[in-house]
Amino acid sequence: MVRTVGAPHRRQVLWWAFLMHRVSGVLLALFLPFHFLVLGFAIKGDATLDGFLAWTENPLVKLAETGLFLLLAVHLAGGLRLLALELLAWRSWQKNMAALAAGAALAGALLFLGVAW
Amino acid sequence: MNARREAYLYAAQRLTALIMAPLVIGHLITIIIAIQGGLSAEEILSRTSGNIFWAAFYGLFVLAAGIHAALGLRMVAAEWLGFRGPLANWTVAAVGLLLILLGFRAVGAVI
Amino acid sequence: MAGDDKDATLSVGVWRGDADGGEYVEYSVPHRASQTVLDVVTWIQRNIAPDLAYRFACRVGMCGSCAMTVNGRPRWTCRTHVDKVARNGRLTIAPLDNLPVVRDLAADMAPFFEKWKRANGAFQGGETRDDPIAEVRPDEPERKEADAAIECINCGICYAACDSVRWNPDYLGPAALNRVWALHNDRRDVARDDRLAAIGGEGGCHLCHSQAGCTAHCPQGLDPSGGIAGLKRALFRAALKGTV
Amino acid sequence: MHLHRSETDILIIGSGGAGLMAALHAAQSCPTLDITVAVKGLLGKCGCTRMVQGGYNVALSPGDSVERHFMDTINGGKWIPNQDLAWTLCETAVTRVRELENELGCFFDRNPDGSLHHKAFAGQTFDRTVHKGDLTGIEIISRLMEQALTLGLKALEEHRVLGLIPAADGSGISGALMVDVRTGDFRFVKAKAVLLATGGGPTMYRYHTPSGDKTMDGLAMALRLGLDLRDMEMVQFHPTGLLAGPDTRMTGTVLEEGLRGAGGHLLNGEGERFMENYDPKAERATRDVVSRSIFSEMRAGRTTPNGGVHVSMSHLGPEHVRKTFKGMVERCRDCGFDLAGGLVEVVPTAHYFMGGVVVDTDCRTAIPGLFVAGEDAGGVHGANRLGGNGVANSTVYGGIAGERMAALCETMPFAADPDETVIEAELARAREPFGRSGANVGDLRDRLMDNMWDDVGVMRDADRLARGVASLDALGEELMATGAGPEKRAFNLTWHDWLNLRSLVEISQVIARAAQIREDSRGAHYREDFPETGDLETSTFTVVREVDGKLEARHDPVVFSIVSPGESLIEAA
Ligand SMILES: Cc1cc2nc3c(=O)[nH]c(=O)nc-3n(C[C@H](O)[C@H](O)[C@H](O)COP(=O)(O)OP(=O)(O)OC[C@H]3O[C@@H](n4cnc5c(N)ncnc54)[C@H](O)[C@@H]3O)c2cc1C
Ligand code: HEM
Ligand code: SF4
Ligand code: F3S
Ligand code: FES
Repeated sequence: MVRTVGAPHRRQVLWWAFLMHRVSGVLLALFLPFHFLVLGFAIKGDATLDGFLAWTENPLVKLAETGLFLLLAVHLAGGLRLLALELLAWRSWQKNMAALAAGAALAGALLFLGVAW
Repeated sequence: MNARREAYLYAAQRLTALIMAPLVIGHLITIIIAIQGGLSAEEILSRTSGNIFWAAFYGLFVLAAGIHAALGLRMVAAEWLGFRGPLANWTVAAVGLLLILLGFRAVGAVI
Repeated sequence: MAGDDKDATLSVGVWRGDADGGEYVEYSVPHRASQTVLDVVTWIQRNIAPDLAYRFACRVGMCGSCAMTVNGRPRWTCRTHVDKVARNGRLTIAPLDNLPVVRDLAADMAPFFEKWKRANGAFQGGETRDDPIAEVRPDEPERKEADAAIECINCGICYAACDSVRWNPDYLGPAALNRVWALHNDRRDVARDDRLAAIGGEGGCHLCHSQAGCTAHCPQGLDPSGGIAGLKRALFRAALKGTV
Repeated sequence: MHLHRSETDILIIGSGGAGLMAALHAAQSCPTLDITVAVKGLLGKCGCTRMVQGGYNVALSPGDSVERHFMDTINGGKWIPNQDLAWTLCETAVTRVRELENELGCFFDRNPDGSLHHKAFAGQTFDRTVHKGDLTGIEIISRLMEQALTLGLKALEEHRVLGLIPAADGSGISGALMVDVRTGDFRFVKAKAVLLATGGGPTMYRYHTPSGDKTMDGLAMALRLGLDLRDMEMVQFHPTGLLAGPDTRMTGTVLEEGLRGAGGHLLNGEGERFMENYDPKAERATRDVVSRSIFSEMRAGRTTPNGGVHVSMSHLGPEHVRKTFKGMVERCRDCGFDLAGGLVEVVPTAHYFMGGVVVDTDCRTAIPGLFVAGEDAGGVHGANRLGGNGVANSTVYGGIAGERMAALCETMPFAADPDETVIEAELARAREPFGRSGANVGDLRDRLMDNMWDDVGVMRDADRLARGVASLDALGEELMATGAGPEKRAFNLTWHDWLNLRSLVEISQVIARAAQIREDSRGAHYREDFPETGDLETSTFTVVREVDGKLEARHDPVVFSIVSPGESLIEAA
């Protein structure tokens, strides 16, 4: 049914806000089990966890952790935006809020980067 | 009835989001603080072990995240994979349950 | 202004085909100062392709018959000036998305209206023609909400712009839900609870993810997105009260 | 030639205010009836009811009365209306508006205290026009359409009716022949009762306002059946249609009456205000006066680049104009004009058709079982239609027709069998252009529109009319020599353009004939060679019909069944 190449109708702020929210949500849902698994290692004694945490000093892992942080920040900010417009009936604010959400997420991530590296 | 079910599921997803929002903010702040001091197992455990507050904090988060993610994935599966109906519902429910179990195991480990 | 140049031409890709598929066919059309996309389509049918199928009626943005996909976006073609949309003298015109095609530029609106009906988009009053007309002050908040949603021309543009419809063909879509929102705020209506039940279930308003393509493209400047958010709140309240 | 055949109780042709209201009332009167609506476009999405801007006249306001509405209608119609029709219109409009609000869900604008708002509309002695902003028609037709959707009637969308088919035994109507626009399949629908509600529409003029699907098909079909058509010379011109050149369909569409009311100026090509030369009320004069004044300027050659005059609003303050006339400003902007700050070219434009089939107050015609309502029916408005009486007419009489048809169906065991020779003839007629290639149908249409505009338009005289008739005859012949290419019937708009043009040419001939025999000037009909209104007491109306392929025109005396010239139903205050 779709006859539109590239679907330019999507190129509007709120659609991208939606996509970012969805992708971050799905990635979070994929990552969270692993995160939990890692923490679960603690059962087997401090050594394992420490060993694992040492491994997270690895830049690659650090990058992944940063990514996770960003995801959480993005999803959180976007989610709050959605909750505001659905529950509080905010309307013309939507675009500003989308921008705000992305901005907040980015700021959070930068903060993390600054701290972590 | 269908409408009521969907309304409840919707409400559950938004409610869990509302619950998680402050928890995540709290968690993120803790991480930043923790990282500044360098992360170690000892530190994490000394902070959390036997602390009912943190147990409730993470317990609630795990529960909410499980429900929230399952409901979210249900929507994504329906729209992007065309995976709908009872089987889809059971599958995402299982995913949610798995998440909660893993989460509780993790919480149990660090408390 | 390019339109003043008598020799200027537009290169126009028009989707030709039917339910079984189709392709873009190229036409070259003289560019005029006062020229809408509908005028371009008409010119092609009158001068080059007598068998080109398309639809229009009012030609002034009131009937919602002429909506097509123009350079990728759903628009009312009778009120879209060529200069506003053409890129380097180039236009592509296709039928509306998210609907089956009848032929060429004419989409089949049947699913759109089927959903209007399924959403219970018709008023149900408690009074009759023998009763006086209800007094409703224009400054009542509900009346204002209803008013803001009322001037829909059922053009299907929002429906074509919504990816939730695209991904879930069962979804009622923004126009039908916008109508329900207007009715939900119409206190003369006696079926508001039933209507919430009709739009709360499968294919209902919870499939909206606030992409807001509907609001961004509605030629009448309506805000289905905001209305749908209102319906979600109303349903939640109704579920708590046990009225759905 | 394969012909699908089906049967229904009530067949309604057209889904404007008249058609849809008829369907709703028929279903209410008798819910078990099988009702079919055949319409050229999509249900409720074509026709002019949708395009109503101003509103709906109804005597509902305290202090107003049906008598007053009636007197305004008769005066506006220059004493030519059928008074019983006009009375039923005014009287029933009251219940109809309450029905629209209370039962169908129209949500008209209110006063601050919550009561229904009535606005002023030209030519009326009371503020009685109910409206929803300036998009009243969208509200009315959308609500009707929704109700019709839930009714479960059979909608034959994009089915163009080609001809009305009488019963083989001469007992009345049998049904209608149509073509499915999408597939090109022919279909005969047999019915106990048929409503013709195709909404007239004077789209044979260079500049016109109505919806593109309206091409006088209904009146052409009625003419072929030998029915009397009355007041056919009465074409209402709106003074300010948008003029954006010949290359756009936007040309001809209405720019609101309110622009002049609010103090807008009309300037000729030399930049002068000219209305004061014609009427002391200047721009605020009535529609017909302003239309003729503009037309005179155009004839004198004092025109703007596209051949019209300018409307200028900027002296009222562009910001103010933008706010007060938001819709109009946006519409102009969409075709590249700045109404608020600049000049916009305008021209008189054919707006409404007062003429139509002779009917009684039950919408019955001379053919049993065939009903006519809405703009297709003649006699309600006489020489001029009041703004706001058009949609009242279609919804009031559509409803009445629905009820009467339902009642008729209950007394009829079967629909009558069709006259097969007429079906054959209509099929042949529809397929006539196939196999002939020829000139561009669009060029012929342009010529028709020029002819009508120049010779049978805003201002008429015997010479012009004679010339008009001659060129129409020539055009008719040329059309018959022009084709639509090989026989491909599915969604073939070029074929439909041809069929449209044929209906337009035939009815244009009727308009010209009626205009020739009316040797006075009344309302919309202006004869330069007979500028006087004539004696009201001996008023007549014109009737044209087709006998053996020839048009016959005559005058019938107006019956003053309720009030005579010089009298009034309202006591002088
Ligand atoms: C721009 C504009 C503004 C107006 N403003 C006002 C106003 O403010 N107030 C007022 O009272 N009146 C107004 N009018 C007049 C009013 O719109 C009409 O008088 C009235 O709506 C006619 O209703 P109807 O049902 O008779 O016809 P329509 O609503 O025109 O419907 C005719 C129907 O017949 C169908 N049809 C035509 N031919 C065929 C065929 N061959 N086969 C099948 N179907 C066919 C059409 O597609 C359409 O569905 C306005 C008109 C215009 C054009
Ligand atoms: C931090 C607090 C969170 C908030 C405020 C939040 C908010 C939301 C909201 C409002 C939605 C609904 C989107 C829609 O239906 O259009 C949503 C969807 C979703 N969330 Fe969250 N969420 C949070 C945390 C999480 C977490 C931790 C996960 C992962 C486990 C997650 C996974 C998802 C998924 C998969 C979706 C579905 C995406 C979609 O339908 O587009 N969320 N979230
Ligand atoms: S809401 Fe807007 S875009 Fe959607 S159908 Fe109505 S008018 Fe068209
Ligand atoms: S575009 Fe679709 S997702 Fe919702 S906000 Fe509009 S209906
Ligand atoms: S033709 Fe009616 S909206 Fe464009």
